[in-house]
Amino acid sequence: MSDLFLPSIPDLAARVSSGASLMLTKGEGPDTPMELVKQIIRNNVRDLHLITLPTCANPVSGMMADMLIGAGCVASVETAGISLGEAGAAPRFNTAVKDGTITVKDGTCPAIYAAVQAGGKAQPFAPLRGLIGSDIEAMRDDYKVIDNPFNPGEPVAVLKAINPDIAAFHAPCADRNGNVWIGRQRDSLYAAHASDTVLVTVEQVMDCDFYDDPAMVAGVIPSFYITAIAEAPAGAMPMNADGKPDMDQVRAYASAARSAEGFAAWMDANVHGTLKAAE
Amino acid sequence: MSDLFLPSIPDLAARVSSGASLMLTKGEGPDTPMELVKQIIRNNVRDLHLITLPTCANPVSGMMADMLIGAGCVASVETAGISLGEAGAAPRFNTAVKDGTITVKDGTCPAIYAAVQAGGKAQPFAPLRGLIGSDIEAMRDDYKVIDNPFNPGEPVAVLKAINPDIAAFHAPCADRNGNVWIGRQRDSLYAAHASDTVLVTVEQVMDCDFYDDPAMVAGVIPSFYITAIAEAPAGAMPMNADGKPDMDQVRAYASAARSAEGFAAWMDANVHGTLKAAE
Amino acid sequence: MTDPIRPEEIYATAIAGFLHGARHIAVGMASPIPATGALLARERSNGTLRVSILGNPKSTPWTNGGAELFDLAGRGGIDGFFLSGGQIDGQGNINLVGVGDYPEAKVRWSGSFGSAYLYYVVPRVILFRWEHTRRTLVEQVDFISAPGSSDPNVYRPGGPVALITNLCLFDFDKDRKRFRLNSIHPGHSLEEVQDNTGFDFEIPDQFATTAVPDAETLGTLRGPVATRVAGIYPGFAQQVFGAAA
Amino acid sequence: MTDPIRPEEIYATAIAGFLHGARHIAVGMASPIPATGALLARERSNGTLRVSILGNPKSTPWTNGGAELFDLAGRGGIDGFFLSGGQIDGQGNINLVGVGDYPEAKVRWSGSFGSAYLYYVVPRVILFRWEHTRRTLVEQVDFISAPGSSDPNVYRPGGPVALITNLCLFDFDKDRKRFRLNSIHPGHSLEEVQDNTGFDFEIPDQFATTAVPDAETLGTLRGPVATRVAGIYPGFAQQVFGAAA
Repeated sequence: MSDLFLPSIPDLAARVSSGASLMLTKGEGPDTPMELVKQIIRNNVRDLHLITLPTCANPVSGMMADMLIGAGCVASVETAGISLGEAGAAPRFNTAVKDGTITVKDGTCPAIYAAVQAGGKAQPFAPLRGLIGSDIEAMRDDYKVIDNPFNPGEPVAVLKAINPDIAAFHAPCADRNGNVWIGRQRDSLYAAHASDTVLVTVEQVMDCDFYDDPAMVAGVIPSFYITAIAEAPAGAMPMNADGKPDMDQVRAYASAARSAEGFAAWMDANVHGTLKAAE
Repeated sequence: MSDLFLPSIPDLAARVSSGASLMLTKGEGPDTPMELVKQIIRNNVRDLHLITLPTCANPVSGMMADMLIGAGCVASVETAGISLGEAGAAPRFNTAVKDGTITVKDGTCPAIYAAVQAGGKAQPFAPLRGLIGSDIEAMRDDYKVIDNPFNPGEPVAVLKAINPDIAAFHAPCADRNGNVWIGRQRDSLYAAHASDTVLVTVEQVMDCDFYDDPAMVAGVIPSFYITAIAEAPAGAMPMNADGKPDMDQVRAYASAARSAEGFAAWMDANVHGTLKAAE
Repeated sequence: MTDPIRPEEIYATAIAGFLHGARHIAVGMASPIPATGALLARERSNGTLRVSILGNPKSTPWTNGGAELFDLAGRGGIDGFFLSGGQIDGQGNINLVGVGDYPEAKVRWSGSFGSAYLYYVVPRVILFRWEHTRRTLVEQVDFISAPGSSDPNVYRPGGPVALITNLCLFDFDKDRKRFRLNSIHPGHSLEEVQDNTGFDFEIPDQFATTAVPDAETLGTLRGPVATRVAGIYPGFAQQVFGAAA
Repeated sequence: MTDPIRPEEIYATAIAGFLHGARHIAVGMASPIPATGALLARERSNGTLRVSILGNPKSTPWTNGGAELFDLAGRGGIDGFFLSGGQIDGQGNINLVGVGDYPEAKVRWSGSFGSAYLYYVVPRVILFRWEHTRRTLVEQVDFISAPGSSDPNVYRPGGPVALITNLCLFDFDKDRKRFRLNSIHPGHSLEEVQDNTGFDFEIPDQFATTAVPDAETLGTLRGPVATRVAGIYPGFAQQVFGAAA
């Protein structure tokens, strides 16, 4: 077995220090590392710079981001959108913005993608059409407008490359050598290429080598991008492994998190409670 | 069946007009569209701008590029390397450069990749570290050096995006809807994203939909990037479908192509002869 | 005999009218009526129109991550898209961020998503905002997630073609950079539209009542379109069509 | 008892000496001796060194196309690489393009491959050129595929550490931007090196004879390394080790 396989989620969470930049993917599939995020919250990590690739606006990814923000772990967020998807607005995020307790760097999906892909390619920045004349471009000091070197007179936005300290995501499986299979959930690969530390929870570790299977290997993140893997069945819940969120759980969260008190009670029961019970 | 499936290689080759820019991939796997290239040569196409992604320096890809150049189809080449790999230099390429009958835009692999990936993302250009102080950078008018907008005083090379008129490659299989499976030969996908016309020959068309298989779909180029597909078993030969080149055939070519006369005789026997026999 | 025509069916039919000849339409997250309109256009296209509905891997074809939609759109491969806004103003600027002085907000919305790119590069962007009030259709947005038009030196092949609300349908006049009334939905009046619109717009001498779907269109909507919509937006399909997934 | 030590075994052993502590070494196309050196270092690393040998999908781990090597190298993920040159000059500049005035050439080579990037970003680039003559080791290259050093304002974490030929091993002195003799291979002399080198280089008071592999190293080379090399370069392995794939 590869030495990437640490025994538990706490081992992974211990690598997330206060002040780090942390990238989460958008949670369209079962890539939401919810159990890991719960442990980060339990660790009382502070001042995270949360970066969403490019949004956390699906029910479970949005809930995960909202929990981190509501728990006070987050100093700033760079995002193209945070919501609970069909379960509505992300209540703790919206409240934190209104109260000014977090800073938001508003982005747009393709700009976050382009900056992260530039980061993964070690390019210093990425040019992108669009953006000009928007307040997104106007408000960001890591976006600039330059003259297109190949079409003088045309203004083009350039975006500073993004290289997060940490990327964290859930994946269906890893092989015995620490290669992670993501299929076509390729945002996880781009997050891994760009980030200095890559923490992965997987539904299962399989006793095989994906490189032996030409079909499987096309959907693999090679082991050398991965810092640590924990086997965590159902580690993405309330996102089911088949990619369907348990909307009852998300709606229960959405309802509780409308107030600070309701959020605290929900966290006590669903995050801290699991720790307290173990103490 | 998708309407992408034209009956024959001549139908695909008819889409390659004189003066077009044509991208070929590097031929590490069985992605060399040799039968299609032979038909392009038979069509007496002229003034192609050949772009290699990023080289044609494996035995069969190099042979393919060398044949196109030797046959007089090519006006200019943008490349990071053309050779016959372990079979040595590409004789017609080297002769054409010495004689000044083609123009070479010398590049370096990551610059060609970065410019093609920028082209696929519709970015106007790509920044890339390296390059500065090389004659590659000095000789190219589609490479410029600008001041890093986020690190004033640091010069950074920027490369004009590459969007070929045509990309042509061979692939293991397509499904009935025209999705092409390339596995991890992902250069073909980047070529397809960047090019206006995409011509693909495949070993076989399978009566399935790759989107029904989560493993296969990770290695797919979606049909909407593909202009036309021809089923061409052994269409990459002398590259075998298992990725091993038939080195005897490549060495026979290398030996013949050392002289203009030897090349002409080899082409007569191996390219035009097949047409003459059919006439 | 036939169930009464629902407003959503009128809106979807109007949307489909903008999608003739398109090869690939993308629909953003949580946009069931635009999805219905796009799927109606798809049924009418004889299989030539592809509709990619974001938010669910099963209804999107991407094999290079979520960036692929934007890359493809930048390359001219997406013919139509739909954008909404917490605020939309008379110049076609949209605001998906919040109300009040940025960065603090009186009301904060989820964010700008892909608007600050797709609005520039997709040739037919259809704006939709079902709540037609002076709160939503304002003279000037508080935050420009994406502008309705750009200076001539800015690369901008795309932009708004129309705005549809629960009262009416506007065209966007690219030359004059403002909206022009196209049609008012059945049962509503010009006065109602004017009273509820916070921006000035052009009122042509002639404007129509928004067409209601004919029998063939209704059959398509309530048949194959409803079935597909139910697979993606089951709650919406149940409510509008009574269709189950 | 033992077969005589071959020059290739000496070169590979010298190369391996530069790779201590590396995590990931890449080997370019058609580079069997560097591959042998890297695989020797791998055997000694207790499984911690990965060696990716380009030119064959089976010996490379990329899942994002051929660009991935360069992307990874740019991110600091490739610790060592090997470059050669039709010409190499005293400043460490390499020429992979041709002899004569560019763009026409008296002699044209295949091209610069990844040199104009990897030479800048890989910390330990080992230059190799088995033909040590005044034709190959020149005062100034005719075309700079990649320069040996850069101005201080250019991003350049990487560059040459050594040059190995069939006569000797040079170190590269980054501060003085020139080569310094490290060792001369057994059977060769300083005079021979000087006569055959077209550039000036530093000759320290003390320099060694290049070490020949000890018994343990020879066992590793002729055992597990030979087996792996035979899988990639069967002709070379047969010739040097008598090993079959």
